[in-house]
Amino acid sequence: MTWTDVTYVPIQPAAVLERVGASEDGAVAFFMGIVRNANEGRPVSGLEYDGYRRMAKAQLSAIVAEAAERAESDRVAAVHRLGPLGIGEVSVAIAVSAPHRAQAFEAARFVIEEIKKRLPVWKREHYLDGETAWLDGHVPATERGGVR
Amino acid sequence: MTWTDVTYVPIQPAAVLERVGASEDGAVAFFMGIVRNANEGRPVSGLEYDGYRRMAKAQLSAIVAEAAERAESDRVAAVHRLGPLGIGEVSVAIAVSAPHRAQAFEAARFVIEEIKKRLPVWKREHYLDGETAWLDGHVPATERGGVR
Amino acid sequence: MDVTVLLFAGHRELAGTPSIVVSLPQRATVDMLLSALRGRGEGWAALPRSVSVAVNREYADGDTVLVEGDEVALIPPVAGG
Amino acid sequence: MDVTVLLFAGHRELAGTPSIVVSLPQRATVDMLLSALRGRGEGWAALPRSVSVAVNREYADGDTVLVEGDEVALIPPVAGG
Repeated sequence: MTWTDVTYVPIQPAAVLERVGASEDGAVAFFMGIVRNANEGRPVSGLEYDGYRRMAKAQLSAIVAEAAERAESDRVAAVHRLGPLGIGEVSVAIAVSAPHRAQAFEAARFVIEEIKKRLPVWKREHYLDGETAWLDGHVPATERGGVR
Repeated sequence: MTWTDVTYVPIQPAAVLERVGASEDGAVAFFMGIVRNANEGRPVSGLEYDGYRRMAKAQLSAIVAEAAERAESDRVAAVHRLGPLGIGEVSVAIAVSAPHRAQAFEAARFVIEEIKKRLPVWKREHYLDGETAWLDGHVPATERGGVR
Repeated sequence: MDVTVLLFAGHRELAGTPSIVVSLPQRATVDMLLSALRGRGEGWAALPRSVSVAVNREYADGDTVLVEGDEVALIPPVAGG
Repeated sequence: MDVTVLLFAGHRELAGTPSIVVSLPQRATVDMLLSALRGRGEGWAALPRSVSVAVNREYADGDTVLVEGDEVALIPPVAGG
């Protein structure tokens, strides 16, 4: 069973890792993003993720479903944090288990790359000098909506 | 600081994950191998890792040092288990943190690939039918020893 | 017909509001909605020329036809992860 | 001179021992050691034609010259991970 969440609650990496694993799996790949103390050389005191939460949940579920198909494993879990975060806090965590390691690595990498491309969340950095800025991001590709 | 171990003690994934991380790091990649319930379709009840432990420790340290150089991060940890393992037990765990995700992913992948190529450990599978077999492995490349 | 428009991050700051209800003629498209929004002046006029849009939580083209009650979100370049 | 030979996994089962001390002429090479081992007969004769070797815990070529007290390990194809 895949699992996803977009949440204001701090992410517990070990709990995400425990969402995956099955007796036929030989490999677990895990990734997490953490808040750095600087961006492009500028000291950061913390940041804030704004998100279109309902859409982000739907997009994350879609990304994880695609990853599960590629990995031939439904043991894929991903969670993205929203709200204010301090240095060292976890912004995103992804876990995949699969029979073989290439599948697990590639699926975990796919999920983080797709999150960066299309999850509707935005990051405002707070700098040590008191300024803040919304970070430049990726323009999501528009899919043709089909029947509406 | 890099960290490595080759051990008969069960591996705690969360403890390995905690070996990495630094305030300049934005990404943590983690991999673990777990004992599957079957290999090439044959049901497995458990397995046993034999190892040339002193050399394996030296090789693992060398692999991790190379990974750290590639990742431009000394936050690389790796541990390999020896002895008898049951289904679902962790055979190997690798954690890397780095400023950027590509570095972390690639270093973690590098460590597991190199372990498979040259760590002097051997795996005997125990099958449900009572038979056992040493698994076919990789012939390690010989490095010219240089001055001896 | 009425559609709800949601704004996020920098867009929200430009517009000064997280959401607004806009009345449009029947069969109006996303692009027509964007023109109407820019026509409101002030911060709205400063919305980027090219802006991504989601209709009912799916990314949608500018020629997507809207219907009564649609939830239309202006999506600034995303920066998750 | 004497060197210690270590055996693992399938090699250990062939040889029936985890280690053995072998006496060799001065300046003997790894290949000479392997010939001497195969010459012991029984399981030893069944050691694979091509076998990887580590000398003092580093992989070494067949023409590596051994010295008194070296720890020589025969390394079956590795299967970690």
